[in-house]
This record gives sequence, structure tokens and C-alpha cells, in this order.
Amino acid sequence: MMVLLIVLPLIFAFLAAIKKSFSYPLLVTSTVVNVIIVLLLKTSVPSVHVLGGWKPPFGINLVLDDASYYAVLIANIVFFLVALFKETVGKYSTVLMVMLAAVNGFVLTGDLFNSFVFLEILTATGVILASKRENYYNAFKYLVLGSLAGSMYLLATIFTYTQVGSLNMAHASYFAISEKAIVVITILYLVGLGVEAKLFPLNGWVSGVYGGNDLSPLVMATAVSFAALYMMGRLFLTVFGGYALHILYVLALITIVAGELAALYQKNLLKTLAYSSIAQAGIVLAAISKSTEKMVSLAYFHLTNDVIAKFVLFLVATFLVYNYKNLNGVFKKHKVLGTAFTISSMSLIGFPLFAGFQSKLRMLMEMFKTSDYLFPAVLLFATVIELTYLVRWNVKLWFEDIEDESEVKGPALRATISIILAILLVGIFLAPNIILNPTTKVAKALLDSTSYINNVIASSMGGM
Amino acid sequence: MTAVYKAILNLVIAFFFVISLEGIARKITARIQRRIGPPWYQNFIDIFKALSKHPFSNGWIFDFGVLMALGGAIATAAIIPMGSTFWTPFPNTDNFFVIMYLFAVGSLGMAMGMVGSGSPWSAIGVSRALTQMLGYELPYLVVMSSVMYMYKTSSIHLLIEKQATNGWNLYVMPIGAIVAFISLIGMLGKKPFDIAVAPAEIASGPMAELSGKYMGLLQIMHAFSIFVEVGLFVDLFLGGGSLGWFLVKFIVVWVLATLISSVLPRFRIEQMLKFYWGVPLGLAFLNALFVLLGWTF
Amino acid sequence: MVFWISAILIGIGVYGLLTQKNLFKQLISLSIIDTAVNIFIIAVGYVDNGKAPIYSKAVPKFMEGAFVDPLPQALVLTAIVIGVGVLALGASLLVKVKEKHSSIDVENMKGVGE
Amino acid sequence: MFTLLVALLIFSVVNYFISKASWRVGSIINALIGSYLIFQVFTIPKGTEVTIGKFLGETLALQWTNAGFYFSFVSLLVIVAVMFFAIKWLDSQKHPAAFNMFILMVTAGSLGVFMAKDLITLYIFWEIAVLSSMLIIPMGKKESRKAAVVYAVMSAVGTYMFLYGAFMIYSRYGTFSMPEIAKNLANDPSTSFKVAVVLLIAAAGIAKSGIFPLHTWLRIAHGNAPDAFSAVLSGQLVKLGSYVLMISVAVFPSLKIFANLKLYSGVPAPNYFLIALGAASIIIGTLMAIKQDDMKMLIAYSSVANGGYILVGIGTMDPLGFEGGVLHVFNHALAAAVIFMAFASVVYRTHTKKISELGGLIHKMPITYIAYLFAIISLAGIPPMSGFISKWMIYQALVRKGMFITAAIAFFGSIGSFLYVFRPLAGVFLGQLPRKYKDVKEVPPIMWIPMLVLVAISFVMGVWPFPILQPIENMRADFGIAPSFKIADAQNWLVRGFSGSWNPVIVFNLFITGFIVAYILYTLFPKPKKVDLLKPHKEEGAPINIYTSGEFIYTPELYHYNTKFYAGFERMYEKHPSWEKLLYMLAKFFHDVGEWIHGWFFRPSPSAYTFWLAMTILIIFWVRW
Amino acid sequence: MKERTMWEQIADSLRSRSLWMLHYCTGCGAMELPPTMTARFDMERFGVAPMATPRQADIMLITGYLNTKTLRRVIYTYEQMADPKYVIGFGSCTINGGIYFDSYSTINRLDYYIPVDVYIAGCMPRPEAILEAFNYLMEKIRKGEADGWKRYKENYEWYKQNQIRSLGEVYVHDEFHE
Repeated sequence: MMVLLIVLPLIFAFLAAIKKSFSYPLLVTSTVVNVIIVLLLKTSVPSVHVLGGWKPPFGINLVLDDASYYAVLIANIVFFLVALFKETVGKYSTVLMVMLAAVNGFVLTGDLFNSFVFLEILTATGVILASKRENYYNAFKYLVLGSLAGSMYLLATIFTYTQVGSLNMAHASYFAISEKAIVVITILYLVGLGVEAKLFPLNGWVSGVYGGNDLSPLVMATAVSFAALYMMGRLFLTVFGGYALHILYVLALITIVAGELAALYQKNLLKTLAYSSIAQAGIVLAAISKSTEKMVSLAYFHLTNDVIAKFVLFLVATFLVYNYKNLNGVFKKHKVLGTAFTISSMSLIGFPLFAGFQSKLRMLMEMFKTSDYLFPAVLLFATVIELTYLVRWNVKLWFEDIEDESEVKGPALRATISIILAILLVGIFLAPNIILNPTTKVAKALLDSTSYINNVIASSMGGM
Repeated sequence: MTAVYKAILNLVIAFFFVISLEGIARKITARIQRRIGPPWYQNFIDIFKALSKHPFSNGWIFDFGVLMALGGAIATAAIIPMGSTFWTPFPNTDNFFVIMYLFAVGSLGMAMGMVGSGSPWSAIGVSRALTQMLGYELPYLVVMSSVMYMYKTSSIHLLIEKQATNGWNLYVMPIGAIVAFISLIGMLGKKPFDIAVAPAEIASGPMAELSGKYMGLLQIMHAFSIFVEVGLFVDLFLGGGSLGWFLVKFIVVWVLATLISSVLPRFRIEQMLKFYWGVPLGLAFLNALFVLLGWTF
Repeated sequence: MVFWISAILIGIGVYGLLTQKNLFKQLISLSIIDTAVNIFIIAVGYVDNGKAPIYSKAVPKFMEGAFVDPLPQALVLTAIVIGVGVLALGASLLVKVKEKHSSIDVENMKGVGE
Repeated sequence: MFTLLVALLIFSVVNYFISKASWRVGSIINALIGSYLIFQVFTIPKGTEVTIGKFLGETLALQWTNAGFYFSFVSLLVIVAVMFFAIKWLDSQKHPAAFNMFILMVTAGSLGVFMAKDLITLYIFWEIAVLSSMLIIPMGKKESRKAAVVYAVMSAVGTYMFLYGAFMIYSRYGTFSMPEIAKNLANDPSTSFKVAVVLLIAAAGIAKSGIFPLHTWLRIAHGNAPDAFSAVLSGQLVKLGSYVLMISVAVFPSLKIFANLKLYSGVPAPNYFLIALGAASIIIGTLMAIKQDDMKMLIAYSSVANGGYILVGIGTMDPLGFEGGVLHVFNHALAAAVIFMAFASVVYRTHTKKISELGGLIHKMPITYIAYLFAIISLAGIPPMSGFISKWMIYQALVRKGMFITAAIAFFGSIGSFLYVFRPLAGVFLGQLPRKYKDVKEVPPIMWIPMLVLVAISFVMGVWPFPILQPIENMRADFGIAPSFKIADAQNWLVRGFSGSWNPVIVFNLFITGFIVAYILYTLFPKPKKVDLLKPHKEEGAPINIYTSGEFIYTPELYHYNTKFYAGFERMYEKHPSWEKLLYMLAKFFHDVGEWIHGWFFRPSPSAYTFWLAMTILIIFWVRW
Repeated sequence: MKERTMWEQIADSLRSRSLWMLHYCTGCGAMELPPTMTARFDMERFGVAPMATPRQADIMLITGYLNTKTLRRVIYTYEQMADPKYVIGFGSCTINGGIYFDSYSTINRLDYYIPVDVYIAGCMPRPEAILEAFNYLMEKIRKGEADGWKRYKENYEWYKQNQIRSLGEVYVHDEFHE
């Protein structure tokens, strides 16, 4: 059934390509069906689907364990939410469907080369999305960087193949790789995935793509970002068993600082948020690189909060940016959107009463328990800067005197969804376990490579 | 009840004694300038003449300010011990800081009332007076702190008692005494430090709008202030003494201050500040250091 | 030998990306890197004197070292397809870039400040 | 207690919607709730402990202590006064509903801080208070937007240092509960750890109460916040900082913790460091306040100076100093609140806060003037207002300890406070009334009654201070600072210092006697002729009737001295180095680094991206091999 | 002349012993005051002291000629002085205009406009004359005869009339005074 997650959107995309006018209904259908499928799949975790009867390690297999299930769930819900906005989606329904397939495939696949393919599709569809609203040059930059990263990824995959003799992740994890080779492999993977995971200094594309139009940030900053960061955990924790994590740690810390400082400098709302999401990715990566169960769990907890908050922020911000020339005091006209925006940004900062507080504070506490004093310092420093620009934007949007007198009709759907998600953030503060329980399972699944291998191997032992 | 009688005696002595001394000071200044000068009781005449005139009032805050000034000065003068524990009206309340701050009520009242008159000259004068306060109080308070630190008490009659066994503070800490004396001249508003009133420039400053009885009441207040300021110096540095000795020392200090002031010209406001925050403040800290190290006589 | 060629090609591609002002030349450089990687993959699967991985008269049954590795060849096919796709996408984007910014030379493009 | 806080938080949101319908109803409800809270804080029995819940396995709890009671009471006095004040004042504001909501949140947050038993609870409520106050500040004039950001950032710097400290403690002792931390710290052998932790915890207080390195937000935030809210900011929120400072030196018994680190006359080195910061704040606050033309900024700087006093007092950990510092919290809260409310009244009527544009308002707003006058008497520490008592105690402590330099700075600040409080008095209320304000009226009673009530409280506590001293004595006993030493001696009506005491009742009686004597003298002599200072306003063509060197002056504001009031003194330090500029330079530096990063890594062409990708690979390889 | 009460007599004798002087110096007459004040003649021995503001002054000493411009100031200042107040006209200029008597703007007789208690004749009067005038004024005050301030009140209408006739109006409004 899990193969449907990939196949269904692809088929629908082909159908949409044939009949253009059906594309939007097809998108909605496919996302709805996908969400339903994901929810139905809940019972079959963990399981391995073997494609075409080729048993691992020879064939391609899809692995649904706690980790990938959670990532797929988030990604599909995001796509479902994005699909609701007909005007925003516009002509890009087909692309979104392909992208959905790619994201699902990327997350679910148990095969390195297959993940490369999905990564490339992801990049290509991302480029197309990024080119909305004539944002061609930024899209092109993303294309160059993305495919360069793809090449690195491919190289790494091939190196793995030469070492392991198989492209299966479980196999790669199972067999010992020589010390020299694993350095090359992990570094190439780090670079290859780093581009999508927004690792400094490979994240130059982010501001152009997130800040260029109203669709790409909604998808890229949330679902794709989540998928990439999930893959980061999968590769570096499960497959390569914690190798090269210190490099990741250092780069992640630099990413945090660089992202926040760039965001501080930035005058454009969307780009500010883009840089903020770079910094958040840095925080998540740094937490992942600690590779303890709690930290990884908190990393994905934080990532979830970030995804929700960023989704709301971008939802509101894109609406504002593309409807008003001057944003001063614009929330006086859109109180609900404003409230959602404020709550999300406060959550991002980590004020109490909002979800970000739970993840940030727990992370700090955990770091201190493992007596790592650098990361908390960087995190708190970053938070100060983050607070600076987010408060600046909030104050500007709420309190400045209105300069753009035009009145755009309040978008009911956008307001509803953003406020619901914002309330969800408060809910997560009150009951963090609704997110923490799944993310703990994610962390377990990612860190426990033995059971991952066993899963995959078991599927090859048993019949189809 | 005796406390009340002693307080009244304080006030009576402050009034008659100090106003006579003010007249004498005028006489001394005149003699230094080779003039004959007014009779010693001239200030009584001035005050009562002023009180007898038909004044102008510039509004209720003007009246209130003058009353507050006089009231504050009277309250302060009533607390001052006159040289010995016996002549201490309120032994429980003769705390140095209480006196200094109660004294400020008068200054504040005067400043408020005078500015309330609506005259910019008064405002300028008050601004100068307050700035001057910043100048002289600082070295004075530092010296006083070292005195209090040395004797471990801030009660003035206790400080007098300690001096009786230990010797006058003038001998024990001469530097401190000198600094306190310099500050005293500023406190009294005597010559090098009378920029606040400067009659020739700002029409006698704060007093520009005072007429008749307001002037008279303020002169009385001034007399009480002098009593407090010089009295404190006598108590704290010249060891107090019996009532007679107290008054003699009072006269000596006062005459000395008058002599110094009558031969000096006037400092500008920032010169005054630079002066006080220069040598006197430095000496005050030096004195404090000596006290800390126990290098006192 | 072939490894070296692919390394040199990657070098050329990177050099092109670093130095060329013309976006299309950059795209070509990217393509060169792609090709280099593909060559590398093929080279990885090559076995000296190996035959095509088809059971034939020469190699009637599986023998160690007789076949070249077939998997890289399969992979390369996919990679080439993807490379072509990316190239096409990039080229089409460049057309649009030219329309919007009136040039595809990095230094002459208009309206890409910030 | 917890239900109370949660109810407040929830009701604040409800009140938003009530206020949306009618903000006046909302504000009246607010005021009633506040009054009820004052009543409530007296009814909670001391030592009550409530568990909130678990956070990562640590129990979060509230505890009602003497300190919490005292601080809550002072806070509520200020807040309730402002709430009553706001009933009328809010009609000059654009966002009354939001104001009503957030001020209730501020109340809840502050009370939570004072009730917190452990550092995390404290942090949570702290942030609630910061967040809600941060959202009120930008409701003011144009500048206030920037102010909100500066406030948030400064506050965050302190708060996150606090958080870092709290977690350092946690990683070592495994607890957040303050009493346990105090116990553990006292037995900890590592000095450097203790110093670091205490200073980090104190950092939140330093930022919040405007102590030297992080004081710059007060000027801009207090100066530009909505006028009545400045009263809460200065009177109440700043006191959160004092509370945290008190925690870091008194709740964590610094005398015991740093027993081997006594620097000078029994004051531990970290405390001495804090005292030095406090002294620096006194100097900066005083000097800067003296030269301000904006009356709200002036009092903002005075809050810096007074925060310094509180810190100096508490930092000595001397019974007198501690009690003086804590009492100064009360005095400054009331005085600053009244002053800001008086200014709010002035701005409410005249729409300006520049001293140089005002003058002579005593003729139009006498009650506001009276409130302001008594407030500044208290702020300047002149008897018979309560402000004197705390200053007296602090001086006693400093002199007893022989801390002459600190004492000199404290004296300087005290005398300087005469200068700066007098400036608005002379410039705004006294002197000549500019013609454009001739139709200004006194503010309505609902605005002046709260001010007068606060002033009256301060006055009564100045004459009979024992009710307010008793909780502080209890607090001191809790912290074990010379508990046998009694300062407040209500039987003999004495406030005792070290071998020296004074009787506030006698001082008051003397003052009254002096005043009566003066009044009798005054009435004995001829009645004065009234000079009508408002004649030019009433009669066209009449010159002002005061001494003008014989010149005819028809425009009263020309004859009003309020610009550069202390020019002679200001000139002496006009080229002073500005810490604020330095901090802005730091901000600019981060901004520039951001620009640099942006320019080098994020903005450029595909070539640069390739370059960085290649560099990353190469550097990593280089580092690895 | 009305009978004075005892208090008034005491007050008058005190007033005569403490004369604070506001000197209005427009012309050359001011030159004679420094010697009067300083060691040679020392007027302070009579209790006469210079004052800076009219509020505190008892005597107004007008040294020199007045014209329509300065007379306004004199009247304005005189009205700001507290009762009882006395005016001394110094030099012949105040009596009859002195050498400027025929100028279009010179005021010839001061006592048309404000009551003058004592005139000092001469151009210039010497310091001795000034001291003599003070002593004469003291004597008058002691006797209760120096009642110029009362006359000004009683004949206010007449004085105002004279003032307005010569000056147009006492308070001027022009571009320099706004």
C-alpha cells in the first residue's frame, strides 16, 4: 500500500498533464487520498515493501518504520494544506503532485540510488516551483547548486556501492566500510544532502527560492525541508552509524549563527523568514549530530514546531507581500492573520505559552545534561538575534502607521488554517507529548540501525 | 518636655545669635574694605523692615515654598545639638543623615517657591544653587562618612562624646577638617561660591521676586541654615563643648569664613564644580584612606 | 586511467562553473560534471577483459570477473536521463532569464540586484 | 495560587473581547480585579506551596514567601493605580482593548515571578510579563516601535543568560528549586562555578532593572511607551529585575556561598562586582537624567540610578543595606509610578513631553502638581516621605562598611536627584504658562485620585514606616542576614541604624511645627498683593508683572527658563562617551556581519555557490586528513 | 497728616535705618555712586545698600535725564516695588530736564509722573549731596512725611493722566516687545 504514496501522485500527474483543466482537482484528490493512505498505514509500521519482487539487497525496497512514517505524515499533511489554496497553487498542480511523489519516495526508499533519483526530481520540481512569479534567475541558481549537489550525492552513492557492493541502505549499514572510504562517502553525502538541508555554506539558494514567490516557501520550507532533514538523520545516524557527526555539528553551529545574522540584516520579510529557516535547520542539525536518543527526538520535535510555525509565517507573509506594497501596520486590517503570525513567531523565538518554548528549553536542558556548553550558548545567542528581527517585524506589521491604504479582502481560508495551526502551537505547549511521543519513536528508529537492518533483511527472508 | 524647651532654646539662639553674627560679618567685611560699615544689629533692622513692608505674592506655590523653606530650616535647627549631649534636644534623632536631608527640605522649598514666582532669574539662580550643592556636598559627605566610619556612629551627640576622649577631629583628621571647612564656605554661599545669588548678573538669583515679608522670612531661614551648617562643623570637628564654648567656636568659625570670603572673587559655576571635585574631593578620599588605615592622630 | 579522466572532467566542470560569466556556459559545465560522474560510474563497474553481462557463448554461466558489473550501467542510464532533464530545465529557465533580465551574462543582467 | 494566575491569564483574553465591545467596561473590570488581587495577597498564608506540574521530570512549583508577598504587594499597588488611571486615560489611546488584555497579563506574569519556587517557573512567568509588556510598548508614539525592539532584545540578553545559568545549575545539582539550589551552592567547592552561576542569574536582573551595561533600553522604552504604561514599566516591571538580583545575592546566600571570597569589609567579590555595576548605573543615570529635555526619558534615567541604589543596597548584604535596598524598591516604585502618571496627565492634556515646550502648568493642573511634588520629594529622599528611609539605610550600610567610593557615588546620585527631579518641576509645572496651554484643564478625578493615593501611602510610610518595614524584616530573617538585629523598633518609634537611630515621628512633628511657626510668622505680617501670573493670558495687551529689568514682555513663554536648565553643568560632560552608541555599534556590527555573510554566501551567482561547495569539501578533507 | 500708630512709628523708624536702593542709571549720574558706596563715603553705614530687583528695593534713585522711552520703564519698575517705596530724583535732569530740556523727547519734570520724595539738585551732585539726600529722606521717613507712595495711590488717576499725555500709553506694543 505504501507504494501508492508514490505511484498515485505520479499517475495523477500524468493524467493532469493530459487534461490540464483537471489538474487542480487531481491535486486535491491525490493529496487527500495520500493523507488517508498515510493514516491507514499507521497500523503497518514497521514494514518493508519490496518493489517488483526483487528482494533486498538486489531490488529497491520501501521502508516504513516510525521515522519515515512520521516524515511522510508531516509531508503529506503539508501538501494537503498547500493544495487547499487554489490561487496560490495556480498552474503548478502537476508539479506539486510530482513533488509529492518525490518527497514520499525520498523519505520511504531504502535504496541509495533511488533516493538520488528522488532527490533530483525533488530539485527539478523545486526549481519549477521556484520559477513561479518570474523568479527565474533564483530558480536557475538553485538548479545549478541542486544538481551539483546531486552529482556529489551520486558520487557518494557510487563510492558506497564500490565499498558495499549494494545500494541498499540496510546493507550499507550492515557492512563495515573502510576508514578511508567512509570519510569520502560521508563528506560527499554531507555536501550532497547539505544543499537541501540548508547547511552552511551550501544554502545560498534558500533566500532566492523562499523569497521569490508565494508557493515555493510553503512547500520547500516545510515538507521538503523536513524530508531533507529526515534523510540527514537516516543517512548519518542509521546508515553510517554516527560517522562525521562532529563535522555536521560544527557546520550546523555556523549555520545557526550565519542564518540568524543574515536574517538580522535582511529587509525583505520573506527572505528574513528564509534565513530564519536556515538557522532553524542549523539547530535541528546540531541536535541531530548529538546522536543521543533524546536529542534526536528533540531535534525532530523542534523541526515539527518549526515546520508548523514556518508554514503559518509563510502563509501570512506571502499573502501580505504579494497584496500590499507597504507592509506598515498591515495587521490592523487582518487581525486574525496577525495573531497567527505573532503566535508563530513567538513560538519560533521560544516564548513560553508556545510550542517553541518546549522544544528549545528541553533541548537546552538535554545539552546541559550531556555537558555541552557551546551549543546552548550559540542557541541562546541565536535566539536573541532571532528575537530581534522577529519582534521588529511584528512591531512593524502591527503598530506602524498604515501607509498602504488599499484594502484586500481578508482571505478566510488562509486565516482559518493559520489560526488553527497557531492554536495548535499553543496546544503543543500545553501537551508536548502529542509530538514528543512520535518523535521519540523517530529517534529510536533512526538510532537503532540493527532493527532497521533486521527489518529489511527479514523482508528478504520471508516470501513476497 | 525638656526636649521641647531645648529645641526652643536652639531656635532662639539661632535667631538672635546668628543674625547678630551676620551683622558682624558685614561689619568685618566693611572694615577689610576700609569702610565703617553698618552697625552689628543692621540685619535685625533689615529683617523687620522687610517684614513690615507690603509685599507681592506670585501665587500660592510661592507662599508655600517660602513656608516650606522656613519650616524645614526651623525643624533642622531644632535638632542640632549645641556642643554637648546635654544640649541635644532629641538624642535619638540627631542622626547626621537625618539632619542633612531634613535640611534639604528647606532648600527644596526655597527652590520651588522661587521658581514658582515665574521669574527666569530665579530659575537660573536655583539651577546654579542646586549645581553648587552637587559641588560642595560631595567632599563634605565623604569626609563625614570617614568621621562616622571612624567612630562607628552617625549620631552627632555620640560623635561629640567620642571627641571628648579622643581629641577634636580637627587634630585627629586635619585634612578632613580642612575639606569640611571649604565645603562649609560653599554651603554658606559665601564669596567664592556665591554664583547662585550673583546680584549683578541675575538680579540676586532665586530672590529676584521676593518682596517684603517673604524676603524677611527667607532671611530668617538663612539664619537658621547658618546655625545648622556652622553648628554641625563645630560639633563634628571642634569637639562641641559647653554651650558657651560652642558659641565661641561658632563665632571663630564664622569669622574665619567671613574673612576668607571677603577677600575672594566669585567662581563661575563650572569652575566651582571643578574646584570642589578636584582637590577637596581628592583630599576627602585621602582622609578616608587614612581613616581606613588608621593613620589618624 | 578512466578515473583520472573523470576527475579531470569534474575539474574542468568546476573550473567552468567558477569562471564563466555566461549562465549557459555554466549549465554546460554542469553537464560536464554530470558526464564526468557518469564516466566514473561506468568505470567503477568495469572489469578488465570483462564481457557484457549477458549469458552468451563466451560466458555461458556466471564466473567471477568475467562480466563487467551491469548495475552501474543501469544506474548511468538513469543518471543520464536525469542529467538531460536537468539540462533541459536549465536551458528553458535560461530562455526565461534572457527574456526577463535581457541577458544571460551574469555581469549584464538587469534587475537582479539584491 | 496557580489557579489565580491561570484565571488571570485566561481572563485577560476574555477581557480583550469585553474591551472590544466597550473598553471602558474592560478597564473598570481590570481595576476591580486588581483591587481584589491586593486584598488577595494578604489572605494567602505564608509558605503555601502549590505544584504546577512536571516539566522534563522536574516539578514546577509556586511558593508564597515573605519576599514574594512584599514584591507582589508593591507591584499590585502600582499596577492597580495605573489600572484606575487608565479608565479615563485610555481614551487617548488607539488600542485600549489590547492594553487591557496585556496589562492583566503583565500582572499575572509578575505575580508568577514573585510566586515562583524554581527557576523554570520564574523564567516562564518572566517571559509572559516581558512578552505582554513588550506588546504594550509599541502602542505609543512613533519612536516606541524601536523601543519595543530594544526592550525585547536587552531583556532577552539578560533572560537567556539567566537561563544559561539556571541550566548550569541544573546540570550540576539536578534541581531548579531555589531553596535546594541555595543549599547546594553553599556547599559547593568550585568557586568559579558559583561565581559564574550567580552572575549569570543576576544578568536577568541587571537587564531588567536597567543596571549599567544593559541600561540603555530604559531611556527609549520608558520614554516612548504609552504614558501610563511607563508608570508600570518603571514602577513595577523594573522591580522584577530587583527581585532577581535579590535572588542571586540573598536567596542564594552570597555571604555563605562566597565565604572565602570576601573582598572588602565582608562583602563578597561577586557582590562587589554587582555593587560596582550599581554604582556605575547611579553615575550614568544621574548624569544623563540631568541633561534630558524629554521628561519621561529623564525619569527613565532616574530609574537607572535608582535601580543602582537598590542593587548597591542589596549587594552589601548588610542588614541595613539589604533592608534599605528592598525598601527602596517600594519607594521608587511608588514615586516613579506617580511621576509617570503625572507626566501622563500632562501629556494627556498638552500632547507633548518636551520640557522645553511646557511650563506653568501649576496654574492649570494643581493636583497633578501636588502629586508630582510629593513624589519627587520621596524620590529625592527627603523626609518626611518614605524615600528618605531607604536612602538613610543604604548610607548607613555603606558608611558602616567603609565603602567610601560607593558611598560618594551614592551621595552624588542623591544630590544629583535633586537636580533632575527639579528640572521638570521648574520646567513643566512652575514658571510661565505658554499661551497655547491657556485652556488646559486639570485631569478628571479618576486620574488624579490614584496618584494621590500612592503619594499618601508613601507619605504615611514615611512618617510611620513600621508596617512596611515589618515584611522586610521578616524577609531578612528568612534570608538569615543578621536576623537578631532589629531595625524597625515600633515600640520606641525608632528606626535603628548602627549605634544611631532616628524617630520618624519626631522628624515629622518637627517639620510640621516648623511649618506652623513659619505660617504664624507669615500671617502676622502685612497681607501680600497678588501678582497674577496669568494676566497676559486673560487680558490682551497686559505685560507680565514680574521683574523684567523694566522691559515689557507680553509672551510669557519667552520668559520661562526651561531649556538646558543645568547648562553650566551639562557643558562639563557634553562630550561624554555614550554607552548607548557603543551598544548600537555592537548591533551595527552584527548587522554588518549579517550583511557580509549575506554578500559572500547567500547573494552571489552560481559560480560562488560552486566555489563554496568546493571549498567545503576541500576544507573538510583538509581538516580530516 | 494722619496720626500714626505705634507699630507704624516703629516700622517707619526701622525703614529709615534700612534703605535698599534700586538705582536707575541712564546717564552720567551713575558715576557718582561708586564713591558713595565705597570706602571714601561708605553709604552702608547708614544701612543703605544697593539692590538688584525692584521687589526688594525701598528707594528708587533716578540718576540722570529721562525721555519718553525710559520713563515707561521707570514707571513700570516703580509700580513693581513694594510699598512703602521712595523716589529720589538725582541731578537737575530729573527736575527740569537739565541741559536737554528742549529736546522733543526729554521728560522735564519727573514728579508729574511718579511722586518724588527728595530731589538732589546739581549737575552733577557730589557724593556728599547724595548722602545728605539719604539722611534727609531718613528724617522724612522717621517723621512719616515721606508719603510719596501713598500720594501715588491717592492721585493715581492724575498720575496716569500725565503719563498717558506724555507717553501715549505706558506699556508699549511694537515689534521689539513681542
